[in-house]
Amino acid sequence: MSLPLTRKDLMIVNMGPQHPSMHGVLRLIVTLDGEDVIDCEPILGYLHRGMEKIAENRTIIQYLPYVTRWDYLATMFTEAITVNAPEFLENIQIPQRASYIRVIMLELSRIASHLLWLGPFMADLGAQTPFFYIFRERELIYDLFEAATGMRMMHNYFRIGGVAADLPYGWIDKCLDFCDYFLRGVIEYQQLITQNPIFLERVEGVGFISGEEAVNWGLSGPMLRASGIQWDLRKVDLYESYNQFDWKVQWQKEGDSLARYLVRIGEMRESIKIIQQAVEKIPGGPYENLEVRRFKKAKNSEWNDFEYRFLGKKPSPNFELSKQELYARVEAPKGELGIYLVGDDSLFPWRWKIRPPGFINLQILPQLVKKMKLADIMTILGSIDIIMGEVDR
Amino acid sequence: MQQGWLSNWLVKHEVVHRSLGFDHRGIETLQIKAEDWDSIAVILYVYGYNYLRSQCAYDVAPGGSLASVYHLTRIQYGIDNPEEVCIKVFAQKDNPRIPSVFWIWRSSDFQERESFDMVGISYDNHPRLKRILMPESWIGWPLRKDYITPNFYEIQDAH
Amino acid sequence: MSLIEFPLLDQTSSNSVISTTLKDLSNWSRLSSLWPLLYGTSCCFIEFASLIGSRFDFDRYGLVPRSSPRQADLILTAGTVTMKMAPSLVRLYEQMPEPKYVIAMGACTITGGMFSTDSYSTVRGVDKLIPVDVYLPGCPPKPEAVIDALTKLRKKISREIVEDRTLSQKKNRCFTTSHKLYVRRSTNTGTYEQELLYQSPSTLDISSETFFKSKSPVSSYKLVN
Amino acid sequence: AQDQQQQVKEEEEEAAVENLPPPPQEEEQRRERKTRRQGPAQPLPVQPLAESKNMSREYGGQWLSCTTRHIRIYAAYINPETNAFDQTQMDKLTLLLDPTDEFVWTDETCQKVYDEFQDLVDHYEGAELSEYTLRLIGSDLEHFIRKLLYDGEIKYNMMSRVLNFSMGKPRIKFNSSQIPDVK
Amino acid sequence: MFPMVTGFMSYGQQTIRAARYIGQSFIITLSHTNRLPITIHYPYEKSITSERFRGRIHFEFDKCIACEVCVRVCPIDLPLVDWRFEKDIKRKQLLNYSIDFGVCIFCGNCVEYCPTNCLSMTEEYELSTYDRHELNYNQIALSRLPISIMGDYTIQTIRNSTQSKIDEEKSWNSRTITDY
Repeated sequence: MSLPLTRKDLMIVNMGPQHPSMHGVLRLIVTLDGEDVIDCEPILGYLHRGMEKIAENRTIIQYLPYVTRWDYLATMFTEAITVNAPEFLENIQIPQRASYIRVIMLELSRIASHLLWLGPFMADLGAQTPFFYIFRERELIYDLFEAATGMRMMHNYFRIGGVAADLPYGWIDKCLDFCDYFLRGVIEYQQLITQNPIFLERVEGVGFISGEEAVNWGLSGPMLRASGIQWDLRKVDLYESYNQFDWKVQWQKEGDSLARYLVRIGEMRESIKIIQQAVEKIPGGPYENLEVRRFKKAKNSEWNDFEYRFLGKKPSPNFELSKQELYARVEAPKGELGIYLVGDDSLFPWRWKIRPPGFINLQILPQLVKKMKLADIMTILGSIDIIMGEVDR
Repeated sequence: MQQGWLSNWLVKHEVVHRSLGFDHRGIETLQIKAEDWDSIAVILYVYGYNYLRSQCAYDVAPGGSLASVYHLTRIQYGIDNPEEVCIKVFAQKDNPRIPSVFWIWRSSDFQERESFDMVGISYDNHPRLKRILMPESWIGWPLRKDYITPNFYEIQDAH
Repeated sequence: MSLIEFPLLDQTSSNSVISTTLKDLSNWSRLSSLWPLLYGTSCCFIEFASLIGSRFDFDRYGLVPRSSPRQADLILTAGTVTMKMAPSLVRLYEQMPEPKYVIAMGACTITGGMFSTDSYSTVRGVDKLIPVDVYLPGCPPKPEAVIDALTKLRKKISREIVEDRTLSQKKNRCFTTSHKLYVRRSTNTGTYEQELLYQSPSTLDISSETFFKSKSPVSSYKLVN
Repeated sequence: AQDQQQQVKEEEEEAAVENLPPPPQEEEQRRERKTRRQGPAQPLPVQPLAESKNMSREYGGQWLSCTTRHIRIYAAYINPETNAFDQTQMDKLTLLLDPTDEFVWTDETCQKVYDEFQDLVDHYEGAELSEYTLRLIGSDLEHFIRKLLYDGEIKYNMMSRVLNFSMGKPRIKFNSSQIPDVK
Repeated sequence: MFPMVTGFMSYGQQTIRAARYIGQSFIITLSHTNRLPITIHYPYEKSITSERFRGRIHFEFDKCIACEVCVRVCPIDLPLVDWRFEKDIKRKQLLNYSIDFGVCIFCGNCVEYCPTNCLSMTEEYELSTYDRHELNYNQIALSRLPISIMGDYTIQTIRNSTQSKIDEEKSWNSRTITDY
């Protein structure tokens, strides 16, 4: 590296924290030599609200409304991990129907997240139209969510041992209608975008990440899969009931922005496939594990056994976390969303570390934009798909 | 204490460590001394743990020591149940210093900065260890259990 | 009545027909082209973005989202404002041309909302930073509710008396003093990747060595709550 | 470097202690300093030729400021008439009192706040000039203003464009001694 | 001479390709001409909220037993329950109950866990005010019932896609938003 540290004609541009294409409140200090990016320093924390500290003073029931504010595009995933971690910790089984409902909700949420990635990503590249298209579809997902959970974005729907309420009457039909409609929508996007020469010029070969690099930087989700690594926690970890459906891991080997775009588009179609299968064979039964296991008292009794003592109808607000620890994770649309949970034999977790995918994926940005042009920063940042709510928490 | 096979492997190669048993999912947990951590990290990397999933720092007890937890995974082609291990490094609260693994797993870049910011562990050899989430002139480590919020007007209840 | 001072009842403005009509005209033109600043920090901004989308289509109200504060005259503070973000928000507000209006969107910006307890970095309500015209509760509010807040803001503008502004144009209450504080360089200089090459042995630049040696925060007015 | 860090950590421990309410002798020192300064606090003379200038990037290139509603403190010189904003004069602190006119101010009440501000700046002598310190000063001033408000020395300006009552709704016969003092 | 010809040819190919994609995109745009408009003209038309919609909280004073479960499950311990223990009836007597909607995040935990169902969610969401302190609702304001959107004859109601399936047989005079 023969660049002198301070050259007279270097220009320092401060982008953000309030910038229309910064996806929230990211701030980049970019050092430019003409059009070329020499250095880029991301400054985070403009949305740091102290989520981990708050979790240490909340029961799980109280904390559930908070989690949707981490990643407010893929809200169901944050709820899923928040209930999954205590469920694993306390060995709570959930009924099959609840598991299926969760899968449907998660995959709908994945589509919603990828859609809201697609719109701003295309807007960053200069195409405004897809932004309006994706909101048309997103509103339909919002309608589905609002009918089932009561809110458009902040659902507070998952509970320890199941979900808060069963699907309303007619919801499943509407969900199937949406799937049919959305498959056409994806084709529309592909016609509009994927073959577009301007789009291809701007994304092909931009922001290349090799497979080893991606693993070393700890990337996950579509970032990792676009670099040729078939790593999908839904296949690797076997949580919920993903192994009962027929679907494929989407991956590409090019490792550039186009590959990441293709992976996400492919994932949307796979999600529709999963939803269709789950809706077809959703079992009956309770939507919630009505009898949460009684902890401590009868330690070794088998669930639903004769000796097994049931506690109550709902998971009580005084749900106690035992003094153990674990690292739970789900495959969120942006990557691996993990919780490192340390229990303390009390209502409140001792430590609630969030492993946000966006935060880890973002750290490769300075390396990727180096020696690129200024205009490519938007492309690369868009293809990383960050949401500042979970980057800063 | 039951020893995991990785612990046995490390014993065979005379690596100083202490087994902390298994966590709730059956993942082996090892404790490693802070001064050995940089060399052992290289050993683990060479062994095949190429993916640092998460790095977390926490306050073990009020007035107690600080811990830095690393979750490592071995990503290989076409493997469904990859090997995982959890490493814990403890540090004294009065002078928490742990060698950085930035040069081995780049994934620890922001996470170690966050741990520095939140808990105050200073990672040696980290190239840009400064506050990441809090304002750069902030004083105190917010995620420690003995942190007291300053009396700022902005963060008092709306009247 | 210890805390408020009622406005004097002698209205100085003339109530003639012509000036009233002019006033109405200017208010009407103001309220029908409220250009909001695209200010969004978190979740509420997604609902704000759905307003741009076709189902709610807030261009019907003459709202054209602007990216630059210099062209905007309405700021919807969509999303949590943290202490790190607060100077930027105030700066954006100050850069907007008069007349400017603020809608505090969402619980976070009204009182801090869900972060009003236990959070060490969230500003408890943007009215601790800037004056707020309309408070819009919800977390996040429905897009319809945003339009409702806009309607209420338009109602407020339509009743506005222009003389208010000129009356309140007083001199700055400005006080400059010199200080003996220790000036330090910032760590965010834009040399990020280059630091990797140079590897200074102690990049750990914890400031505040001098801070606690002699000083402790003066908290004599602990009027917390 | 190790010694330095050790020192920092020790100070860190102190910080936790010192965030508690100040010990009584601290109060005495403050009172002492108040009496030491003769007369009301005087602002620096106006610089009629001051121009708006920005800082270099070594200092972050941003305004070093405390920006709450009633107190804006900038580490810069601001000309009261022309609003010229000279950010390079970092040895000066400029206080803008209630720029949004939420309260009715008289010269006496303004002077009270300025005196308090001068005291606080003197108190933090030698501390680091950072946003954190400015926030501490600004927050204390805001608390001081709230005390003035509850003691009836300043009043809400009912002629201002928006009525937020951001320091609490007006109440009858209520003063600062009735505010519960929560730690 | 030769490079110029190839240059022209590749330029021509690019032009044709671009023209084809522009044409393709226009076809997509044109395919949208025969669908219905989906904009809701909000103050004159309102979409019917779902039955589970979490709007302003409704509170029934007489049902409340002052058990404070709502406080314990609330993420911010928001509801203010003011009660006094009455010795003669050996029961807690509720005096005041208030919820500050400037702080409330409408998560619905209190409604879900209330043992006597004295709390419920309404469909009211137009809560914006000029003064933050007005958002602090006491038990009287909380027990006010909102006007149902369906009962308001000045407004045209709009069903969204999830409701249209359910009440297909009902003939409403309301527009339906569907893209299907």
